[in-house]
Amino acid sequence: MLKLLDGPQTLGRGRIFWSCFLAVLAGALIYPVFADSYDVGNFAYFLIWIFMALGLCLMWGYGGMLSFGQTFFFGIAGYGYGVLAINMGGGTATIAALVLSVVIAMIAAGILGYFMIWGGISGIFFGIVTLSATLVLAFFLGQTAGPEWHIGPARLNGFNGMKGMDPLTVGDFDIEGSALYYVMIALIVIVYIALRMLVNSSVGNVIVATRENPQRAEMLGYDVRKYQLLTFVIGSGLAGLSGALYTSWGQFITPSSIGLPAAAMPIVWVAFSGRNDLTATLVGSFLLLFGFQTITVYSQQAALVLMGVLLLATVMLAPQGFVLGIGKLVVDWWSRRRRRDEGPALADAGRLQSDET
Amino acid sequence: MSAELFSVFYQFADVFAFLILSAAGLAIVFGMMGVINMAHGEFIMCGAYVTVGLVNLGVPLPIAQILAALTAGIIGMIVEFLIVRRFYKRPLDSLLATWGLSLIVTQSMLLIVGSAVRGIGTPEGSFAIGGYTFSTYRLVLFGAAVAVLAGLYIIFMKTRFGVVARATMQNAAMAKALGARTGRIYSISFGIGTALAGLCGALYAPTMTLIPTMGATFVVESFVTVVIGGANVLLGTAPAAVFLAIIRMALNASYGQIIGQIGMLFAVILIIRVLPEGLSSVLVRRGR
Amino acid sequence: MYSGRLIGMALLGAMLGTAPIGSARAAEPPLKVGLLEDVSGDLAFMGMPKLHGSQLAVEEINKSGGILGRQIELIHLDPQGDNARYQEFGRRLLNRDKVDVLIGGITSASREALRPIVDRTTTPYFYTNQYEGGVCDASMISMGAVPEQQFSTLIPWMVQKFGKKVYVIAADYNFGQISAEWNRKIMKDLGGEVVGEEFIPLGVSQFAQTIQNIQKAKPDWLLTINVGAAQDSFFEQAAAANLNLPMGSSIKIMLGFEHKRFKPPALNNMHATANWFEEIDTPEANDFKKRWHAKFPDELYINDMGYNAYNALYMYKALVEKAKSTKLEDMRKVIASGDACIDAPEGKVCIDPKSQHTSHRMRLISVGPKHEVTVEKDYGTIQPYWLGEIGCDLTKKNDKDQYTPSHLPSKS
Amino acid sequence: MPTDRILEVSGLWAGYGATPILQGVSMQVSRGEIVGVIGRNGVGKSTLMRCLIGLLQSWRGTITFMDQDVTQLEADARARAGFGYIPQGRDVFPQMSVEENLQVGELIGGPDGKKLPELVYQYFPRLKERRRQIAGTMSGGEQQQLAIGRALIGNPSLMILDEPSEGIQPSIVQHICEALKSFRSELGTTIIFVEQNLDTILEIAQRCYIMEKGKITRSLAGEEVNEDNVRAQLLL
Amino acid sequence: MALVDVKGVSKRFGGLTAVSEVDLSVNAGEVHCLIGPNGAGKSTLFKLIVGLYPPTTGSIFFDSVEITAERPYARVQRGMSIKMQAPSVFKELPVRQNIQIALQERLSGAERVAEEERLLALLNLADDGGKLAGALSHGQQQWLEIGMALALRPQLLLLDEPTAGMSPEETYKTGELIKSFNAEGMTVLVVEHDMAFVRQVAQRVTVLHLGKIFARGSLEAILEDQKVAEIYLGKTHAH
Repeated sequence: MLKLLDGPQTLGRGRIFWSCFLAVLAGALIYPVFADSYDVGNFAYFLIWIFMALGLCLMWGYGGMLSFGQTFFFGIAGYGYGVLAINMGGGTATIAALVLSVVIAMIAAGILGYFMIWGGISGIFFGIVTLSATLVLAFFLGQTAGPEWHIGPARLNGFNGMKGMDPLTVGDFDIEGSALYYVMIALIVIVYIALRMLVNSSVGNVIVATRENPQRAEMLGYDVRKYQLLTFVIGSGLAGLSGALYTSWGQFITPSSIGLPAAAMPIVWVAFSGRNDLTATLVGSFLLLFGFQTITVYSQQAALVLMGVLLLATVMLAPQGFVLGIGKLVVDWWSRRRRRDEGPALADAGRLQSDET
Repeated sequence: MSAELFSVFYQFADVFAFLILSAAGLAIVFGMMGVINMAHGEFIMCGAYVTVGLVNLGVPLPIAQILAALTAGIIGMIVEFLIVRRFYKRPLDSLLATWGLSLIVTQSMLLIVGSAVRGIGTPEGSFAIGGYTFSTYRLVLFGAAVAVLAGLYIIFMKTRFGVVARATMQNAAMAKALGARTGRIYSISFGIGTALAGLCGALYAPTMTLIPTMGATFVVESFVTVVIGGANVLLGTAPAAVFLAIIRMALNASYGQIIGQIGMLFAVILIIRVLPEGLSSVLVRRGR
Repeated sequence: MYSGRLIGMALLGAMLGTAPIGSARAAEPPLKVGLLEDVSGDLAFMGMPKLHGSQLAVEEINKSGGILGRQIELIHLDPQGDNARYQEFGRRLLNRDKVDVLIGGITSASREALRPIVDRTTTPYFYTNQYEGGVCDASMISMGAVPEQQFSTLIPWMVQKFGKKVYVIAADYNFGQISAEWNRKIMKDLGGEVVGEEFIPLGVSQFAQTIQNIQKAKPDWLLTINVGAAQDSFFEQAAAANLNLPMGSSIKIMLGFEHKRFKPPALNNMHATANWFEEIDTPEANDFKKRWHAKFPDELYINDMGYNAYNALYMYKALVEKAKSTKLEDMRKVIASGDACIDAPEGKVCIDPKSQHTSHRMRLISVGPKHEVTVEKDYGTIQPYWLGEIGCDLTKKNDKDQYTPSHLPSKS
Repeated sequence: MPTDRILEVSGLWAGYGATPILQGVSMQVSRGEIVGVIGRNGVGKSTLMRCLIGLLQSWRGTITFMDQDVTQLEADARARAGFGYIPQGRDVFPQMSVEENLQVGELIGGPDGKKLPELVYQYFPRLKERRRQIAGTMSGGEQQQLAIGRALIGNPSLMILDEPSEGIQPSIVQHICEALKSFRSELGTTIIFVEQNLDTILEIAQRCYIMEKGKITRSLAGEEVNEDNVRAQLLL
Repeated sequence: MALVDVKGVSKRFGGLTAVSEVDLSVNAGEVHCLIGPNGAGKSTLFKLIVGLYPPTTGSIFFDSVEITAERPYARVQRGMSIKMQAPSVFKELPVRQNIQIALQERLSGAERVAEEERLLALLNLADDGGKLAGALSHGQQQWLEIGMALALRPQLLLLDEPTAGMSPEETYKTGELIKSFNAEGMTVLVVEHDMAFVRQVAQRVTVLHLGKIFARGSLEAILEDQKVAEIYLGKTHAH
């Protein structure tokens, strides 16, 4: 099983990579000892979003499906957590609420995904359908301000947002601050490792094969639609996980977490980081979230301009993604040092597409 | 009764004009180059601001509107030259690049011009039919939408540029091998697309509040119109606008704006499900 | 073995994370005021005056010796109109910068985003907008006007002057829906008739259908509680269609200064009740306006939000100085005594002990064809009585809830 | 003869990705010649044609056309300099009418091109009948005539045809062959073509280059262009 | 007995009839060659058999079961496998992974690795396992794709121009490879231009011309048929 950790689908392998991984993990684990409790909580907050980024990376980078509506599942699970946590009562039941809300998001993804994938929707149309779905949900939730919109004692409360749910709790212990941080680290490690194993497994092989050439993959006897649906459901489940965690973190969720500007964010994170690799997405999303927050804190009104410049510069200068670009540079440098004669075959010199039929 | 009938037409014309004017520019850029221009709304905003600026300087409104469209077109060509042309082979990256551009433009406008600009008021007057009064300018907008469609029809079907542009759209390499300067065609098409966005802003400027993020109110409608229309601007966008306008108008009138909006998006999802390549895939009889 | 270490680490971290922080203070450190106002994004044109109002008040207070001899340090962060950022920055200000007071938020959603976070601290939070009312929360002090101050003055006047049939155009979210509810309640009491209610999704900018619906319903007047720049386009479009109906509102003119942004006569015949608008012509108000425009000469209009933001700091100063403490607990004792008052540019305002909302001097203003503003009626001071009436009493119980006419406190 | 040279290719290398397909192709064509390039599938004949028109940029080597070095020019510039290209599979613009397809070709001729539709219709009367038909709905033979007409309308000095007979009724192939020969005799057009059809080759080629594995290995001229020699190349 | 039965199948694209009323049966265990000049409709017929196109008319049977409406993957699972005309390998993935993707349904673990090595060696790609498939030469990509098709151990192997871009030696080796698999019981249907190759492998030949069956029979009979030679060389005017 452990062999699946390293494979052709993921950058970074071997002793050096895993030593770095363990060093970073160890650093992350002892970080709260030295850091301000606010910063620990803040880091935990960044980590919440990374599941959605990893899910999109799987769908877009590995599966070739660009969903513009990951916030649809984020919202379903986010509201789902709220409704369940309020209805089931606080305490340990919140853990069940978290799990159930992610399951609900995955069921929703199964339905929407079946509808799209079996309908042959692909490319930009895939993006527009998912975007439409998320906008419909946002509009719908926005007008649920009245007291008649409730599920059990949980009021949806329209644009002002749903609140009053407990944070994740075990017994009487609220998982917040440092505890939340450690839970996040553990979840990230689990999800990251699991995704690495998935993409390097035989299922992962089919997922990337479908991205590369769905027809060829089908001609090898794979019902590519099933694999696409699986990818979509997993990716969306991770968006759901982010949503449920987000609600639990702030004990609050509003339709604006589902609307258009929010929907664009995961795409920005993943594109910036490098959609073709999980590690790059993990690192890049964290850096970007941290960077955007820092820019917003210190540059006030110029923040959005700087973010725009950062994005523009990334696509123009590092089209594979910022982190992936740097990562590849490092890897190339290493391999060149180690085996000077064996050039990596990655660079494809200005390939011209054949225009013949 | 005729008043009711006219009012139904008026409402339809109003939604139709909004969809056509906001989508035409995006449709050309998407149809010709496969580029999704996320800064489309900002070109609309540019058209609106230039119009208002010029009117405040004493330029008559119609002239200001034409100049505004031209300005947006020229800026569009500059943007094409500096940024977009690098991404013709990477359409998803063009989406990111233009989105970055849109962030920069919106916020820079806020910093430079300020948050709110004083409006210029709607020209023309109003007229009454039955118990209703109507704004004449809304009919001007409808006329403009029809004129834009007619203009596009003439440009793309009747001119030499149009023939070559359509050829480039169908098979760029072959058009190039026949002597078409495809780079220039892309640049001009992008310019036309952004000029139409500018025109949209210019036409709606007198009727709207001007803030730097105003483009956003057009974006969702224009995107869905273009997408369900499919890649062919002339054959796709216009029927898509008719279709969406009817749905939206009917739902708006019967159930209010919120259902109108949700219903329109549902219609989009269903149409794409039935026609995964948009309306124009049915309307164009595909050869080969 | 690996997981064992992880748990060990977690426990260590948890212990250290919750260790007590910062006990003794230096003699005269500045008071930290955390401010969250949107100065980018859609709401920037409203957030900017709020930031300015706070900056002006801080400058004045610091010049006159600060609060209890301590200078004020204003820490402003820009949440860009994003609720998640409000939470992020709310936590940052409260937990990292450890501000003494938190001020800000424009939309009700941003306020609701902040409340759960504030509620878990002992820091007071000032919300400086007029809003749909009903928040019964001990951590929050509301500086703006609420429906009972605005609607119970405006609507009877409109009915009396123009007639009993009203058509409501409201933004389709909590503010619009709750305001519409208030209107229904008051109209019922007055024997009036709501001939139409239309809720508009945020961001919609085209109103041809709405205008026609209004004409079909033939109301005597319109209640316009549409929100945001896009929805403001209604006025221009209604004027172009020659709709020509009297309009009443709780948010227009004083808040979004539509009469300055639109070309006359789009806002002709608009009536609103307000505690503040820039055209108030009293010596106190004029003095205040002079100081403001001296510091911010480019300000298009000193709106109600900016004004309330300015007042909030003076109210905070008054509370701290009377309580001789920056602790919420002590400040609330002052509020409970009914003695939390300041002399504001509008006149004297006080905080109501039961609801922690502010009393206001309400005036009814009308806009003329050239967008000139006149005061039609001065109601004097109006109390924020509704929450107290329905059973919110923060001196006794902290509900932490938001009530509406259709969501009242459970009798217990 | 050298003064009459219209095209000179020397040491041309090109390929897709990192794979070289052309490995040092050299050839010369004189004004008014009809030259065939023959060889088995996959030796790079079509690639050579794409390289000549400029749809594929060469890695090394030079292409000289009418004493001008065109190696660095893009396809559109070469077209305007006098190349006419009829690709394999014809590539007519499927959603446009016959007339519109021809209009795209007029580009090359500049304003003078306007006069030429009648000329095209003279050689291919079928196209005149079908002027308004959408190209994608026509038969293969008609599409081929259109593709040739579209190149002809630009009045090219050099016409490059990639398998003009592929998948077409023999009677129409015959008609196309006649037309090509008339272009040469009546308009002075030089023609280079790739072909697998023995009859077509024997009917129109004055010379043949034989291509193997990315290189020109031999050439056949005059009497050498006979059934036995060509058949050997086609069937191996 | 027929493994594949194509009955009265036509395919039209717009105004073009690519395949017209074709009947074709491929017997189990044979190597059957489909020849004909370019544009005769051979590749289209292949795509109809594997299900990439739905036929305009007619029906297709595999192992006596009608599969006309089945999706391609289901047909592959029934035991057919195709190498397309233009190489369609997974260009951005390493060579070894290409093979793996084809093999993984049938084998796993050490068995799969062994088979992988065997195939790579068989295909002369043993040293290139780590290269991206897109970086291989045209001929190598052809081989890789043949290898992927073989990896499925199909009952029926469809090869569309398997030797395009190969040298005579490579072509010969490919032929031997196909024969060896045929000897193990695999049925093969090949589209090919290269007559030497056809001679090497074919047991039966069908000639397709302008979308119709022109002739069929043993290789010898076909080669002696003057009319076939004529259409193949474009000589027939008799229409």
